[in-house]
Amino acid sequence: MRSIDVFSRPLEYLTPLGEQVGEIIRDWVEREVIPYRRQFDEDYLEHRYILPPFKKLLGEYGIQRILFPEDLGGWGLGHSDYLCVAAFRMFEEIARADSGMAVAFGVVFWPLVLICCEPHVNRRLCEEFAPMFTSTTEPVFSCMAMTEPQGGSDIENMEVLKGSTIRTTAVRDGDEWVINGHKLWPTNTGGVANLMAVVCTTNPGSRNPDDIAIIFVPCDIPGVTQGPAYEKAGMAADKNGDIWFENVRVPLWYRACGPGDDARYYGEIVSMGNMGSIAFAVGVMLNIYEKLQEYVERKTYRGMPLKENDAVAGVLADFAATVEAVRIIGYQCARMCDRQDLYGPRWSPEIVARARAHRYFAADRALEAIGKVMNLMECFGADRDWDVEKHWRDIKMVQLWLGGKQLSQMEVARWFFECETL
Amino acid sequence: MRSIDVFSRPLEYLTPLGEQVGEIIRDWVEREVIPYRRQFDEDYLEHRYILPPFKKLLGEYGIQRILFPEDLGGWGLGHSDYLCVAAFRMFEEIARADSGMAVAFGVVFWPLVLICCEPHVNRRLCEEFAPMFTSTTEPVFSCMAMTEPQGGSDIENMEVLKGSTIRTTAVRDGDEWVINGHKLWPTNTGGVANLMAVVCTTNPGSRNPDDIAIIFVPCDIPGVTQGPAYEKAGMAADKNGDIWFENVRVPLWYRACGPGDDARYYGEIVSMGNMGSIAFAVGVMLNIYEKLQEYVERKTYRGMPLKENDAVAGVLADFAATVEAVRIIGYQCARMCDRQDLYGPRWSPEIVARARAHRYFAADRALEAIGKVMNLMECFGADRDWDVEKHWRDIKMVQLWLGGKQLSQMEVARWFFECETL
Amino acid sequence: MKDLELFIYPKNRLHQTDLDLAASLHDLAQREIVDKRLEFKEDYDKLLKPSLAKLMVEMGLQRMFWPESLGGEEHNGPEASYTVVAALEQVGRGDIGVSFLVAHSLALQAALAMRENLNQEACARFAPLFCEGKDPVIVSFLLPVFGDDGKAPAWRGKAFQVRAMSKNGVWKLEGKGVRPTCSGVDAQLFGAWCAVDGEDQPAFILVPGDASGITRGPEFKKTGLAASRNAEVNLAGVEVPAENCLFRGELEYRRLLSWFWLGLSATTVGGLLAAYQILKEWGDNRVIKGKDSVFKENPLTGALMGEIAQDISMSRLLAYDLAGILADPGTFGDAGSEGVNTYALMIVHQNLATAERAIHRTMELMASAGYAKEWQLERYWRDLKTVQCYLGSHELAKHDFSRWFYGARTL
Amino acid sequence: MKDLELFIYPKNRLHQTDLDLAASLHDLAQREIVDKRLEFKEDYDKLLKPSLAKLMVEMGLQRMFWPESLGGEEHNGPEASYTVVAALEQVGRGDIGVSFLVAHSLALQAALAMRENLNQEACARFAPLFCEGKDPVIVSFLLPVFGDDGKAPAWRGKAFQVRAMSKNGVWKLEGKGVRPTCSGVDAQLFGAWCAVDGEDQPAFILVPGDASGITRGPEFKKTGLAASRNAEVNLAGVEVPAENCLFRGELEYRRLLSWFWLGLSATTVGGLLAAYQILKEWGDNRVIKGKDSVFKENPLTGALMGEIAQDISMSRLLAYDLAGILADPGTFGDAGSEGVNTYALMIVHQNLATAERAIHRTMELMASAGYAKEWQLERYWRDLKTVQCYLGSHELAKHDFSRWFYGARTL
Repeated sequence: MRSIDVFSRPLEYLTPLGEQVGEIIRDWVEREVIPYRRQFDEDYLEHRYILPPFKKLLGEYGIQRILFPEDLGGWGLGHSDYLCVAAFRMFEEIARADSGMAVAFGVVFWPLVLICCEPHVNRRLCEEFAPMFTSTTEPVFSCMAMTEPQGGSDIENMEVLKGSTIRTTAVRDGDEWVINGHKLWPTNTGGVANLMAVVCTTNPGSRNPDDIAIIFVPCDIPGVTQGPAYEKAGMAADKNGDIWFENVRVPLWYRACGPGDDARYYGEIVSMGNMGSIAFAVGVMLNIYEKLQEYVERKTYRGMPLKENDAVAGVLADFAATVEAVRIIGYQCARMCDRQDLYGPRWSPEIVARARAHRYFAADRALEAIGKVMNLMECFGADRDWDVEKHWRDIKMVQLWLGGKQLSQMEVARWFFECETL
Repeated sequence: MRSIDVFSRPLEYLTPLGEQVGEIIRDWVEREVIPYRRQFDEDYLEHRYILPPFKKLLGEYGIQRILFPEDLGGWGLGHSDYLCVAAFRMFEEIARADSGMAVAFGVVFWPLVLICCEPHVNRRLCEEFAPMFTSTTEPVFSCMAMTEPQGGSDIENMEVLKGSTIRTTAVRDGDEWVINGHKLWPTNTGGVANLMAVVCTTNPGSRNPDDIAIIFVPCDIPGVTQGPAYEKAGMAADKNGDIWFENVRVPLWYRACGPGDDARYYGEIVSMGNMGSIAFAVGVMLNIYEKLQEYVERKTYRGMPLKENDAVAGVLADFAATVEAVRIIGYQCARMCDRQDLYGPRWSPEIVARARAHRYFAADRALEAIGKVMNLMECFGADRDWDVEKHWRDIKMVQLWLGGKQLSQMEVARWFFECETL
Repeated sequence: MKDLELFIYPKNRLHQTDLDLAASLHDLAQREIVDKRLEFKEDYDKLLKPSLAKLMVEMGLQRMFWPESLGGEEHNGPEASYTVVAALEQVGRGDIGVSFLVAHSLALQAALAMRENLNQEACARFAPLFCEGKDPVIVSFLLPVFGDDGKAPAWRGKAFQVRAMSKNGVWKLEGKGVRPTCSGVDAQLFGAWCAVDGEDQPAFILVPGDASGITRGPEFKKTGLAASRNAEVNLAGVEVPAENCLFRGELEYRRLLSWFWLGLSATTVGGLLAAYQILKEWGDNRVIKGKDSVFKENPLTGALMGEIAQDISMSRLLAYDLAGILADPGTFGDAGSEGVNTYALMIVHQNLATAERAIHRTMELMASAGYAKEWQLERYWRDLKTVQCYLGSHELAKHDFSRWFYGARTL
Repeated sequence: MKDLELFIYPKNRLHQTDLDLAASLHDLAQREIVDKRLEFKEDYDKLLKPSLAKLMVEMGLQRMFWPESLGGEEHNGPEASYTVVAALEQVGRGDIGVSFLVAHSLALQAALAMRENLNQEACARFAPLFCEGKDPVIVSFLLPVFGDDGKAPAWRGKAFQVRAMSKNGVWKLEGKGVRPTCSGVDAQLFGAWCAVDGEDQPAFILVPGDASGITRGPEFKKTGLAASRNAEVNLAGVEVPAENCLFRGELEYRRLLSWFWLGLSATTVGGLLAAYQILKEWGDNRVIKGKDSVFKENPLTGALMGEIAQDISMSRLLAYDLAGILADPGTFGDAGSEGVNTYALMIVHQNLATAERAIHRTMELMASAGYAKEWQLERYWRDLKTVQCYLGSHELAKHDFSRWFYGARTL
């Protein structure tokens, strides 16, 4: 059988570090995750089975350190111009086994981007939080607290609403922020996260970007409460729940980038979130490719392997063509986020729009392709034992998050067609 | 309005020469083609209006020379490792105005690839044919004569049929080939071509690759007859017709690469044909983007430009996302064909399969997206004056040629899933 | 025609006269259009106009609804919906553009001469034109469009193309660069849904093509529908008598459109049946992969052919479902009710989208024969896409669906 | 239920008893399933089994076709097809899995007890189980599958899962790792389409779930259909009397499948109607873009909602079209004829594909509420996809379509 590495990606973009870590993760995935993943799927509330492999990957291998500067015990990837391509590879590898785990993994780094990456390295916060990640072999999780009960995807809709609907408040009191509010749905909640970045307003109702504050909050301080994990159609390894902030106090300098810059660099969170989403879709498809190869080779039709039937081969081809396409688009998206010198700043409306376009195009195609594979596999397509149905359930969420498809469409139209009132 | 240059492509792959020629062509297109293209569409039989701009581009600007070695009066692009990316840009620019012209243009170079590119430069044939292209300011056209009446896309189905169904024969007689047979559908027939490469068999019914011969035939020698151009749904600038060969005699050394190699490097013809097809689709979509911008800006709905309606914006976004995706895939395909050192020889079954996958994925998406734009434009979508319908008719052919979709699917399945009997 | 019977339709709801009409139209379409195509191509004068005359005048399609007393056939009960589908399937199989024109005529007849809502005055005025003349009467509509220059009055988000004002028993109409639904060059009768100056209620007004003040632009080039030689129409102070205003209500307007869309749904099925026949011949005879494999027996191409048949089957069922809905206003409501009208719009959009996909795939299967004019397939592809464009944007139609199903009010 | 009436169906063809049954089932499904979902989730014993019992026994769905003399309701004319659709729409709206099980039962009843083809002997033998017991009888089928281990005998390219041989008036069945269409854990009756050793003609044999030699594997985990607790079944030398062979002919087999697919088509519509109601509530109440914009009034989300309504409308029409075809064998042919069976397969595939698309889009509109269990939408998505998978590959079905429409013979 062909390996999963047959699918095209721009070889020019690969870096030794990214590929090396990719190999490490592949090995980890094959030993620690794939054999047990069907158990993980039942483990959404406890994460009893899910945590140990994360301890190995994040804590023992130390991958949770990668973004921090080298002198603080990190690997300095935040400073590199190949962070996203490397991340893409890592995400692919984990998502191949379990895209829920890939999300939980990715979100470890998501808020840290705001303090570890040029041109907005926040050295003081790096120094403050690096030890949390570098001085332990236990896994450490972050979370990006954005969505609020009343607003749906309003937070993600920054260009239109400009934060005016945010209800989580940060009020300055001396040299501290006092945070009050209610967030829901962030990955790595439900008790998982150790550190959060919370999107707040310093002036409710304001459309002034200066009033949007992204503030780091360690999860073990007084006033932070996390609810239990939601029950969802899939993605058991990605715990989502409510968080309540009640007079939570953190130092003023826990704000990520400062007035104006928090709003500006929020775009980076969106671009990179979209880039990562494509990687999850690709990882999932790579695993389905393996499963499908096995299926159409093992099952027969009129005495020949199923794959020798032209009609079946048509479905196989469409699936392969989709993986080719989505992977190429994904790597280009990652490269675009890496090489800001060539493509422009990744927080710009232009790059945000492109990344959203790439993501929703890719997710739509992936889901369509996976649906067809399930049908080809008849009852085995719906079977936990073949894992395809799990991927299908999981990847649907990848398509829906980050504000859903319609919001993406509006941002894409706004940029490419200069719409003004959407 | 945003320029057509907003759509993503890998900037790392661009070269000064390619971009420079691209600019020249854009200028030519805007002055010589776009203002007159609606006339061209009626000119399928005579090419009275179509030839003069070609004379300028190919003959006067001398672009017909580019593949030949510099010491033979060419620009040496055949030797470069950026031929395909440069070609992609050129094809995009021409297709933006008229994809039929882009095809006619592309096919000028198609058979020449067999004699001008490493590792199979045929110096003697280069010397023989270079003057035909370099010593005149008249446009010179080539053609690649493959399809035969009985076989449909059998010729393109080289991996399965291995040339066994070819009926055009080349019989050795002393130091000459004597060619007999009937070909149809090649681009630049109907009297246009000056030089043909003809796919023949030296041993009818054989499946031995050594027996497939690609032989160059100047069109003005005795025994070559071309029929009139077919009437087609579109692509007036791409003349297709029958060619009959009756005891046509050419020297033995007019064979492109020699026994075994003709069959082998035929894969290159297929890869590059597919790569070019994507470029045509992108070019067409770039022009539709311009037209669409104008349409949704100029037309209003409830007192606002149409584009400010969210439902319209959804269609606009889907179109933009498709252009993004298809263009990225196309450039990666071109790069893959260029950098054989990284991606492997472009005539290999692997690259042929990838290029076919990229092409049919891209063409399907493009056609779907264009169909939706037409519907959004209501009656103006079907209107010659808005040019979208012309592109739609033309691009359908891009999707259908090179053996059609099903053949592509079979090659893709064969390679990615190691099917053996398809 | 036996092959077309493989596609199930509610034969048990059709009268023998419908079946006979369909059979005659099948033969006529074959003889007068399909068989002459390679010779005459899309020639209007030699091919399309004569066959239109045969259908409208000889076969009597332009007399169908009008009262017998006025020379019509008075086939004007709601169950005529089945007749419309049975007829236009066959006409559409011959030529989509011709069928498109017939659908205009039948819709106007249904709006004026339907038994339950017979408009005596209008019938008396206009029936003779249809029932007595020896030439086909080409009817065209001037309807609101989606997207305008920002100046026209709007109706449900669409922009009126024609404005009317009533004075002293005379309607005066104004419209510049108006785009008719068909035949701007040839139409003898324009039905315009007009904004009325100073009033909220629009008016549907019939305008004779030769009225003073009407001028017509040059024929457009367009992707398909050669039978509809279209051109912009200008109405500069065109005056028509008060009786030419057929109705003012949305109910009547929607009734007209429901019947129009019924006709287009059936026309679309006709195109699909034609594509089926072309593909069947290809599948029977084309040999691929060397010598031993007939096209239809290959698992991949055979499966795609099956998928196309599925699309055609569903379209035919849906066109007849719409006929069934229009045939029984007691159960489903008036043809002009919002619900029935929504269904008519859904089904015609559904069928045109299905046809687009199915004919696209048929072309893909036939490769270059798919786009060569010789094989005749490509004209159905171009024609049906043009019908879809003229029908209007699916996005806007979806807003209508949302109004009905979700009670959306501001879309 | 009034909101569901917005979606047109041929009310004029339904009897009042059908409408009454549908209304009762609507209320029952609401009360016993939908309203209890948040509490019981997918609990088989607390939620699904009790509601199945209510439907099958109390409401009498498992007695519907059987002769009155045997305790059935003898609603066994072909027009019962309308009853099946009206009923399973409502059951499916409550729970797809429950409806899936009911569809099995109704198909078996139709195959044995249909007026025109009543199998006296089989009815006498099996009706009491359905008509006299107080528990729901869960019926499951053991059908050929697409793709096997290369050793099983094949039928139309599919592989039989069960082999049978007849000796001395006894059938002996063998099958290893057989995958039932449903309820491998719970079924009381398996209907197996078996290869018969040494003969070309297969046999459809009913096997009681407690027959000696039957063993059942552990329950599968699967993506949906919690009501069907499925497991592999092994048949090792299972012996049943000769009368348990219900038929040997393809005609009868196809008849069973046509009715089964009718039931699944209607079940699918039920899921779509449920999705409609969930989306409608969302569209009425969700506010986006700050404060002033209700979801359904936004042009983009409103259009998508309209598109979903279009999908639902077309599916409902097609399910009833199939009912209409089965209801009139005089016009369309026997339910087991190749043409009608092809239509049944086309429509069920069409509806399931439409449902997949429509519910996907509904989820997209509802974003995280779409996949949170709380909103109840996601289970229809998982359940209907599972039904589609169990129905079988669309590619293979298309080969069946090609056989009918193009006369393909070797696919």
